[in-house]
Amino acid sequence: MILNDVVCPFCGCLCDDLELEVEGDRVVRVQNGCSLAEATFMNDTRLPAPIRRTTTGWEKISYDEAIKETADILKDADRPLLYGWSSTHGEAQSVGVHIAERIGAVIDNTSTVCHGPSILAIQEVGHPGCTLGQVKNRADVIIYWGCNPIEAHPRHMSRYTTFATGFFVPDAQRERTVIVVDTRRNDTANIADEFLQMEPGGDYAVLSALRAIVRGKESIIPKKVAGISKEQLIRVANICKNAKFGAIFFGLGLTMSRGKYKNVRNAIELTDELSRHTKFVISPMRGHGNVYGSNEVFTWMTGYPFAVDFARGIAFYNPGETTAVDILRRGECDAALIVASDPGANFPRVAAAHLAKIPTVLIDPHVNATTALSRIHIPCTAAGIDAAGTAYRMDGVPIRMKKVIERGYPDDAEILKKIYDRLNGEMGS
Amino acid sequence: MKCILNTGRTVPQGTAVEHKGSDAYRTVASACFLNPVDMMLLGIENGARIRITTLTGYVVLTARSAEGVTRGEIFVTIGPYANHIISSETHGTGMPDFKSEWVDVEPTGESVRSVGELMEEIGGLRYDPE
Amino acid sequence: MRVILESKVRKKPTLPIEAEAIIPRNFLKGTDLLVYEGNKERKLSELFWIFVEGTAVSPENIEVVLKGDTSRIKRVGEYMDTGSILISRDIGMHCGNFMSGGTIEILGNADAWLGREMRGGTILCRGNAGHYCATGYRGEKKGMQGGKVEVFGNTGDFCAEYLAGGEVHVHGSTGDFPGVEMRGGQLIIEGDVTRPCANMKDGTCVILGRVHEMIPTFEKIDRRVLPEWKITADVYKGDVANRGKGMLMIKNPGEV
Amino acid sequence: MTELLVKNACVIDPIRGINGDIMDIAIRDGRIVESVSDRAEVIDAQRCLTLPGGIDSHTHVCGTKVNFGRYMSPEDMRAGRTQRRGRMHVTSGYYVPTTFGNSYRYSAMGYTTLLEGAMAPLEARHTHEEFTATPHQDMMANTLFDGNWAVMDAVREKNVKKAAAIVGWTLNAVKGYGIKLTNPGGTEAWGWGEDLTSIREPVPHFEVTPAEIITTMIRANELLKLPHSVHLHCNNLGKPGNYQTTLDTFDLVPDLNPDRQTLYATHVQFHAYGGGTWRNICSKTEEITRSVNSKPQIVMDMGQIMFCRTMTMTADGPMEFNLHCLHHNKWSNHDVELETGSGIIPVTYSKKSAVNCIMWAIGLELALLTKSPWQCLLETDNPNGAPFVKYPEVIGLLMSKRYRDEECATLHADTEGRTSLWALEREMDWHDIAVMTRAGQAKALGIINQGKGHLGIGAEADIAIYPIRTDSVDPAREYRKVVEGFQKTSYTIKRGRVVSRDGEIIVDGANTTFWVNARIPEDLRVDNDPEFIRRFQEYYTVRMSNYPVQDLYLPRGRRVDTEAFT
Repeated sequence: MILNDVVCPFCGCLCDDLELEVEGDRVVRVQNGCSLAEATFMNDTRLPAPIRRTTTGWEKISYDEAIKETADILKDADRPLLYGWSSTHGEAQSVGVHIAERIGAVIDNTSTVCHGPSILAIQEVGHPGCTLGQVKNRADVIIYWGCNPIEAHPRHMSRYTTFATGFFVPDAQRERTVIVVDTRRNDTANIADEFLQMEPGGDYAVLSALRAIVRGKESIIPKKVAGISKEQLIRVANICKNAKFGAIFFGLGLTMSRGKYKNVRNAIELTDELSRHTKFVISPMRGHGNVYGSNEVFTWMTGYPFAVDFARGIAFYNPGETTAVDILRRGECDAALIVASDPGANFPRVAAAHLAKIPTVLIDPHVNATTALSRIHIPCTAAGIDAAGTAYRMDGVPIRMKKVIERGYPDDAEILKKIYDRLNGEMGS
Repeated sequence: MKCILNTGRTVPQGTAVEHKGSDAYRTVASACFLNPVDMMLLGIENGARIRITTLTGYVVLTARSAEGVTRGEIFVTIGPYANHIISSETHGTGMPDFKSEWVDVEPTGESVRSVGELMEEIGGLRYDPE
Repeated sequence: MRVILESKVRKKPTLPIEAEAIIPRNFLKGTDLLVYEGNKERKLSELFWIFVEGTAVSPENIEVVLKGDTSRIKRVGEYMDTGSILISRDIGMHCGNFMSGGTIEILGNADAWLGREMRGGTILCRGNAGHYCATGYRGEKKGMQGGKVEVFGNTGDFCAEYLAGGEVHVHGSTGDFPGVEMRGGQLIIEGDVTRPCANMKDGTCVILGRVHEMIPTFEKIDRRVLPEWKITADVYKGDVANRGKGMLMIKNPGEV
Repeated sequence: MTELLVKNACVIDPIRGINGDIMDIAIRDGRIVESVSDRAEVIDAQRCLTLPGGIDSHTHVCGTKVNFGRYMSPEDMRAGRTQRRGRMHVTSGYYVPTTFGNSYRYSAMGYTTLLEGAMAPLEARHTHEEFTATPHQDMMANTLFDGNWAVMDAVREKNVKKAAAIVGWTLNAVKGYGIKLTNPGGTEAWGWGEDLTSIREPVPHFEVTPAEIITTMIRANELLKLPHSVHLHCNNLGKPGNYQTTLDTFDLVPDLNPDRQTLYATHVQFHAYGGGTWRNICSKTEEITRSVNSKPQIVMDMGQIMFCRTMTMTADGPMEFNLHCLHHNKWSNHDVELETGSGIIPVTYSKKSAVNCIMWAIGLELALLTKSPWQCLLETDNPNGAPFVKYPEVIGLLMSKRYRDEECATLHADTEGRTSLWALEREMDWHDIAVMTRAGQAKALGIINQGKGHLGIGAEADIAIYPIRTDSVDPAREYRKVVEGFQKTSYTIKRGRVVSRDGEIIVDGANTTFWVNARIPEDLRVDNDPEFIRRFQEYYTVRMSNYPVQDLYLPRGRRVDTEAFT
């Protein structure tokens, strides 16, 4: 069977133009997708059934048993942590938030180690942005700052920017100027019209210098800023000011480097400054397929995009204090529920190690590094493969992921709902 | 040799990300890209094993030469190998220093461990699907 | 009156305690206060041995003394307006949030967000302070607006972020980005810093130690003798990346 | 079968011409009926003021832009926090509360139906997701067409039918309720960082003017037989001297519909400014209301501002940027491809600001100078002018000259000379307020025959019982009692169920979303038009097949069918 206009759930691009050939419970061909999409659909091996760690190894258990034990672990915890959420759909995320408020947990999503700093920056200065189609149809200047779309978002350039034909930019490759700022000359840099190679950690200084130049204060800028010549900075500032429509895309190069959210804030303030001269927008290159959706769902339900602490009954938010890595690092939490993510692989050692010290339950379709740190691993559907649901693209456009095959697993929203119902039953109102 | 550790996503890492037990994943996640000049200074060839040490601990990786990496920097894909040595300090922001950890790089004869072994080192227990 | 709270040994010593109830005024009516340990409400007496010495008719005469392991206790002194608190060892996060009067003295180290959004009163920290010492809350335009925070050791990163009023005096060094987004008040750092006063709009910062990685968008406008500190300082205006009207004075500039 | 009987209710039901009669209301299975059995549960209203459930015909509570307002405002989330309690979920926020916060607070004030003021079609799914998390109000979504490329092409071709067909297809696809135009043409110009300054200025590239967009859409709206009229946020919002644009716009509007207005002009306070700069801004409400008083085809709402800290959010991206340049606080902008824009900035309305005081006076003047309360509805463009929890204060001000005088005495000294509020003696009565907060909205939105806005037999049993005795309270003197009374109902009944009791929510909600399906003849349907499809696939970044909002996003959707083009 051929399926058209399928949504790839892998990265924040959420490309929705894939063509899939399906035979029974397998995807046998992926067209239009990048290699990440191909691997997502075709190389999808699962944990067959729920497992529980014993003193010596692992044993299979039933879903009912796994759900009951999970509810018991959460019910008794003094400071449970619910983490993950970015590779599943909004329906599961909603239930997750309800569980968190029910049991007084901290709930955090993977943006905490991804674009959490971007959120902190936006909370300080806002976010002048747009949907990706605005960029595709209008932008004549594209800046990739601290990101490498060729590796991390392989179709970003062909669908939305450099190589995409837009209404006002019919000859994209000729009409768009591409600027890349990075510490490494990566593959994306190789196709740039301007490449600014910067010393590691120099983002903030370079952004400040560009802002000052745009404000007409170039006289005080030193000859070199973080390894970039003043001439090149002035040239780039002029390209930006003379753009008809400029778009900055930034990645983890800004959010993870020294200064973290201050780098992002500075990039946003540069965008703001440029908006006084021409049209300029800025957007984070969100990673996981539905990480932005987890921010959206958390926000409308709790008021905060990530790192929400319900310990006091109300919602409290303070990244650095209520973020997953910090809570694990300080050894605060005494139980953890991990959904659709892999902190075992993605968290620094000390934080990951705490998961092995406490009862940790993992709900995820795949065996991953966190499996080894868990007490129970409950397999479920993978959103966008054998489960449908809502995801939010990196620019906030909500897209319905499709169910393309049936593999006989329960949906994670359904597992979570059962846990929630058990908790409600046992804890009363 | 003192270097700054940079991490990031790559296509091979992305395609293997849901198969963390696989050899393919071990190969991509444990690759450490260095500037060729730095490799020369360390006296190592492409494919040699290197030991990366921080205050948090150490990990053994496979050296790969890459022109695009500046001298004094090493690049490792986001994942359990890099995280084995990254500090969990977040400077009050929730975000660890995934791109600015100072590390010590030296050649070694030790072998590259599996993801499962890394997890067992921090208290986990490997699950091997039958 | 003196109230001595000595922390009891806990089964899970790493669980955070939230104890905004610990302010002098509250002890006028007794010690029957509630705090939170993780997500559970606890009586103060479940977590502390409580000793009360003497009596008081007004809160300004109440001194609260914290003893034992208090490093995980958050929000002590929040909204405090009078009286005094003495902490004999380390204290957890958010000590002295929104404080408007009285004195808090910490003999050990303070964790992050010491004196967050403070409006008045005095905080003395004899040891080191963590990140975000004397700052504000996420998204809020103004950080600390009044009072004084004095740290005798070092502070972490983002010290005095969004400082809008009052004085912050660090005898030691700070981490990265002290005085970032400053828009008023006075920041004095006797030790070394990196990237001071980035994006500052207003206020004054004096640095007596070495400056690493000076932000490139500060304009040197003067050299001046500061009699108060017995130094000659380079005077910068900035941050010109912003509408900077701030003043940054540096003795002995480092790598600029 | 569930039955409820509300006894001894002092009912004001303007649509049925009832004004303060003491009567019983019988309810069975969510609807109002002649009588119920003696097994019915009984509520004694004790002669308190009983109105049809409140209806907000222009509020921003759900969707991309609202949620971004929350996302960027952790400082606001510290206000108004409540714990999980009984049936109530945790809430946070004052001017941009969480969905549950909005829903509970509206419900406590007796509101049972809301029209989300602006939904970008491309992001409609988001709005509907939040609707399901706003459980205590029936919802409708105004759908944005101000910068819609296909519509502008049809306008340029002077093809009203095609414009109508595009609107019809879009409303069906995104489950929208009506046509919203926000700064028509201006949001497309903002795609290049520009704005339009008059309704005769052409949109870059598309070569159509706002006036042409507005008149075409008015005709398309009536061709489609939509229950609501075109819902317009005029050009030049918030600019001194903009009243002329507003008057010019009103002059464009024909009288095409006998059952309701032909144009709904929203938050007109922001569009009634004289002068040429912020220094000489003044009120032009006399001119605006003179126009409206002579044009029954126009209904407006107030857009009242109140003195507080709040958040402005609108599809009018260029206006928000101008405002940002004045305030230097945080600024968000979100342009939506081929459709519209949006902007968000926080503001504080202060009595120390002459401009803010004049704005405050203008809103009240609009209501007081408009002869028919059916033509000037009460709202604050929540949260732009103030969060909706301020409505009771607005009611108090409209009902009491004394309250206004007391407030006026505290305003900036320049206010009196540049407004006419001081001279206005009018004090609105309970009936006027009932019109301005529910009956007028029901008529304007075209939902009377959906059983909204009245308490006639067959109507939906959405009822608000306020702890106010109209026979003993003199609103002119005892305005505090009025304000308090409207802040918290004794009972809010939604579709026959008590959902809120003295401000406490006591059940999980189950709302309905109304949407319009205009049946369009096959030969006119744009989804059969290869050129429309080609342009869609080429210039949007989502596939046309993935654009429509699936029915499952509206678990209790209610489709309103119309026979278009007949």
